[in-house]
Amino acid sequence: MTVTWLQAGTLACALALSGTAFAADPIKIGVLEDQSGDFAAATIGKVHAIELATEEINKAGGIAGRQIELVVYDTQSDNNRYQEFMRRVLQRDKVDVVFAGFSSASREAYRPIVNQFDGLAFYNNQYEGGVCDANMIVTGAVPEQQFSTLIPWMMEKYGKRVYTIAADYNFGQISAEWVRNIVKENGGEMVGEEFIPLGVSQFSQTIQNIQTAKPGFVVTLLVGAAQASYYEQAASANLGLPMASSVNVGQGYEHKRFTPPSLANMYVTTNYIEEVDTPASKAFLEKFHAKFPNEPYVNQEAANSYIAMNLYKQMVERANGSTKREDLRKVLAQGDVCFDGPSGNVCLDPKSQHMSHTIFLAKVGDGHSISFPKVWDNIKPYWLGDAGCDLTKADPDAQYTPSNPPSKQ
Amino acid sequence: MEFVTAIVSSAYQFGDAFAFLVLSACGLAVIFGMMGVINLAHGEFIMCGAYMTVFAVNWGLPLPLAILCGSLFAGLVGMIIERVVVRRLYARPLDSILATWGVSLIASQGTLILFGPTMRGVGTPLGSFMVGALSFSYYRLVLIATALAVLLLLYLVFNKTRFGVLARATIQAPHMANALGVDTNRVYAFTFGIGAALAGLTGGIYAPTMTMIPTMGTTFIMEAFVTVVVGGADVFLGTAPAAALLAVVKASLTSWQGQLAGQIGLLLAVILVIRLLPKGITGFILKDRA
Amino acid sequence: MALLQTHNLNKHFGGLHVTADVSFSLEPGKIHCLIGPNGAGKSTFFRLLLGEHQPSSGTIVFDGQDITRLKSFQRINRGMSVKFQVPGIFGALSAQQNLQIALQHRLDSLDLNAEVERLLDFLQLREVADQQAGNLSHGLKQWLEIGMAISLKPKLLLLDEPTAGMSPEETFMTGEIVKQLNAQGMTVLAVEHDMAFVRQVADRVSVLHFGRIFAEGTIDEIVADERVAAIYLGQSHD
Amino acid sequence: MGRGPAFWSAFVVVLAFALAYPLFADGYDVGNNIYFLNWTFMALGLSLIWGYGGSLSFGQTAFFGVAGYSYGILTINFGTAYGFGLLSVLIAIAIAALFAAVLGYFLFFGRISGIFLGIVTLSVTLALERFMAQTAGPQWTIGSARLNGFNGMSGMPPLTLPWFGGEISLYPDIGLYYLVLCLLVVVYLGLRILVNSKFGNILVALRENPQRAEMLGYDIRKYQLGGFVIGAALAGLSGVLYTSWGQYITPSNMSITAAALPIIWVAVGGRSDITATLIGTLVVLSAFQALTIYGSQYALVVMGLLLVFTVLLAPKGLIANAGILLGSLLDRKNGGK
Repeated sequence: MTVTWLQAGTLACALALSGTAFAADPIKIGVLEDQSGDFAAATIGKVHAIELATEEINKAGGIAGRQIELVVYDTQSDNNRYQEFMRRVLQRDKVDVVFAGFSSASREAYRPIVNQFDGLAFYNNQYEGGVCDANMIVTGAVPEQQFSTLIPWMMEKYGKRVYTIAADYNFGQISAEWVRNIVKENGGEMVGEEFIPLGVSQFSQTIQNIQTAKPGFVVTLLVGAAQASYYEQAASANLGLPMASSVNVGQGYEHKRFTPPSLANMYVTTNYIEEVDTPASKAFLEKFHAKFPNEPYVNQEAANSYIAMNLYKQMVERANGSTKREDLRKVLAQGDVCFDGPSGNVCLDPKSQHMSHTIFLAKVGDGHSISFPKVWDNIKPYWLGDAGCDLTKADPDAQYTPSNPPSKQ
Repeated sequence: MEFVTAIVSSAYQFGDAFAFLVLSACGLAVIFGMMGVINLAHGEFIMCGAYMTVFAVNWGLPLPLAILCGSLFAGLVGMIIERVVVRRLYARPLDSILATWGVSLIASQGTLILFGPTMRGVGTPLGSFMVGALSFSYYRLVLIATALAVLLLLYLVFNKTRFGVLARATIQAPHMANALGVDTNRVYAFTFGIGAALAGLTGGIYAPTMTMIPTMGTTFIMEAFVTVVVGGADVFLGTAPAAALLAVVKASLTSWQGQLAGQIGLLLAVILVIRLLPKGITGFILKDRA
Repeated sequence: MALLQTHNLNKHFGGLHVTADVSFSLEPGKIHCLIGPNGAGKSTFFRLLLGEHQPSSGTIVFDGQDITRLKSFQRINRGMSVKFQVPGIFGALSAQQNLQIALQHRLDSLDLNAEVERLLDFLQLREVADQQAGNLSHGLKQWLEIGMAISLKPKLLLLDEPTAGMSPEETFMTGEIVKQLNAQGMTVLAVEHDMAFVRQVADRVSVLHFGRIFAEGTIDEIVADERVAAIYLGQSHD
Repeated sequence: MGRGPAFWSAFVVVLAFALAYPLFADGYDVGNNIYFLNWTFMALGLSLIWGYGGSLSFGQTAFFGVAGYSYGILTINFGTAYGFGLLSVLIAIAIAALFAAVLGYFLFFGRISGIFLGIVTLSVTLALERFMAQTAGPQWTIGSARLNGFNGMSGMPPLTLPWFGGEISLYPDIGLYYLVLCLLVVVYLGLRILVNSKFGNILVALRENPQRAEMLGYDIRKYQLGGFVIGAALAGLSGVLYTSWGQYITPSNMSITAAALPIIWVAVGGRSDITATLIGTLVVLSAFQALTIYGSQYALVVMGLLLVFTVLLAPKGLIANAGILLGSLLDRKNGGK
């Protein structure tokens, strides 16, 4: 936080410095995000956060004296576009690093290409976890960070009977697996588990199945606009059960978009949302709104993107201005690449190249106001490292899941 | 009591699935069945009706009027598109697929540009009722009633009104109808408008239960096409039994094995129907007449 | 033995009987015309012969074989051929290509070109050989289709109103073509309205009325038949 | 189009340019053009099915996907050694063709045609997409290949050729460019021969007038099925090339958007001629990409407008209509006829 105030205070100074910074070649950063199509709602903020960070960093003299130049393409929520543009930024625009991707499918689409060209990509998104790839740095939260906090807390408060409804794809399946395991470890019982195909928007039967099973709370891991219709339908059928989620509010700001009280009594673990009531968060939000007054909401992915820019700056500067991937990974391997950002202190884990987070438990009230009953500091992305992924030693370029872990040598 | 609950629950689920299939498909079926045009902008008409409904509610109209408003607006847009684009393509039905696809691209991205990636919806009205230990939403009953009303209305319009008779005549023998002094262009425009308005109605009536985004129409598309395929070309003969058949399949499988089974069941039903009744249920009913 | 024979051929759509117990026999080597007022069931009878409709009951025997359940193309391959009322040609292709496609079923490339040339001359289509068939005059389209139909060297040629829309000269020309084909050994069954044409070509005439064979004989016998005159007169009063 | 000496000299010039292209283009352009060329096979197949045979099929992407997934499953399980990489390409295409044969049998022998054929093939494609999208769970594995649901399958090797004393992996670079170009030339010439053959004649005949074609003694169902399967095999070839190009395939390659794209390419180019289809596909692909790069959020709107205007103003397709216009201009210069 002190850093940002200093920056603001020394704006004039920074502008003067920037004159010299222009002398060096700029550092090119590719940005591939979905500014149109299905995912636009949650991702436009990421691009804005990157633009905000770029402006700040450039005003403060750039990265190691070099200005940042953004190369932005709209990937239209289309996997093919990711493939086309990932090749373009790496081969034609010759960017130093890429910030790319919202959906896991888009990440998997571009990852082989990043590997082919041996580039470096930041994936600034909460996801199902498990990517063990030296070409990737992930700043979003992963299931162990969100569920090892959320589920035991919920079970303590609302009892041990748990019902999961999850989107029937990778994120939902893997998250549900995490929930199942954590419920079992804590002596609870899964009274139901239902996977909803993507694009399904009608939930009458599901709502009845839940009523029949009588759980203490429902874990909702629904994804996409169609599935989000569940909340409205559950409220109108007067289901009245508390909900736990890792994906709502923090990403798609459903509490702002839906009519109260459809999301009331939902508990979400997120690593940032704009309601977070710390001075760092407020300062970040103020800067964001100063630059983008019409921004509908600043979500966790926006914060993660902003943090990622600053982490990248730090790594390059500590590598004496080198943008080579191996030099940066040597810095990363020291294990102390950390940043005091809008969500508190975060650090990159050298083994998995994922990021630790402050996890906020957000509760949605009747009028869709947000309160924070609990905050956990410094929750580490432990699973990949424990399971045997160690990028400081080997680079398998793979994505693992709890049921499909790395084979131990 | 438990028995009653089970009966009510099954009926409710069947009705809910039936309503969704009928309402998804009816606009598409009218335009396809009556005009032989596959309208790939069907989802966008649904979206259009939904957005208009939400706007109307925000202007202070009560929900039923707002839905009507959404439906009429979608119908109007449909007639304009028919006039500007589709009309020129009746001789080339395959090309109309492309044109309506183009329209759908423009509509969904245009909506994103104009109104942003998402919009606050309106809540579902009417609350819920209890049967045994289960609670149900009243609004779902409204959906079921609407589906039935739409089927009845379509039957009346196309079989009992002057317009309906003219429309059927025009579709079967355009030259003949023309020679008899029917303004065939107007008939086509109205038929397309009715299809679009039905899509708009679907959008409007489902708007309170769904998330408002520019691509919201796509969630209806698959069900719409499946129902039309199973139903065959004739809206009146095909759509209702097709929706009923599929609703039984979907509701029973969903309650038995979850949503995925329901979806797979739908697809298997389609494959079976293609194999056994290549011309859909219409073809089966019309077999003797062909 | 008859080349084509139908036994009690029935077709009804719903409650409507379009052909009723049609028993009909066609002698080889003859030109046989089928006449009758509109709605008499002539078209349906043709469609039954061609396999475009399945009969509700009855059988069709062609060249000694029961073809009732055969598909259209199988009947064609047993020696039938047809010329439709509305010229059935391939509009986007040239006249020459139309003939090629018809001929290639029977011939390979070398003989094929010679035969195409022969047909172009025979049907006086030489001038328009390279024009798109869809752009030909109505009469030329009719002749082109006759050319396609006879490309198959059929035993039986079915003609559905071959002179519809033709000028008297064209009609006469068509009649001469039909007679030449018959002289080469082709049996012909034609549905026709134009009585001049019928008189010009027909060895034998059948009258279809309300889905039944109403009368049969030479053209003179039919013309002399008062009942036949009555149904045509009745028709004209409608 | 396509029989005179003018055509063949143009063909040689274009081919010479295409062969020389990597000499003066950078790596990105070469790789990007491979990507474009990958799609052309599917478009050519559709041109055969739709443009020549008159059956509008939305199924091309289904066969594309089936072949792509098959390639992935085969190579992930058995690797690419001993020429198996190449063999798995062929097997994958064969599986797609077989799938098309079964589906096509139901369709054509059930006498489904016209616009209804479009709806049915679209439904099958969407069904396949839904099915593949729900294979995320750990139970959906074939051998060591995880289908991996919506996120798509990755980890398959690039196209691998057996070679003396080893094998070559073809990443999107000059080698792969020449291979794909060579395939394209072979397929293009093969299709030219096919459409000018007796088989091609009958395909066009049954597009123009199926009843007449049948009444010439042709079992049109067999010819429709034949065209459908050949077209599907070409879509399968595209699927394999695409999958090995990006080492990735997802269910969204079979989505409604993806299914409509080949139809757009073919229609905008001109469906009733494979040359127009080929040029049109490449033009539309690069135009859409350029629009996305420079047109920001208006790209999709412009694409939609382009489509509507093409259909309304140039019904035979932009390339085909341009060809006709050029032809009539030349005629006028030569004094006309």
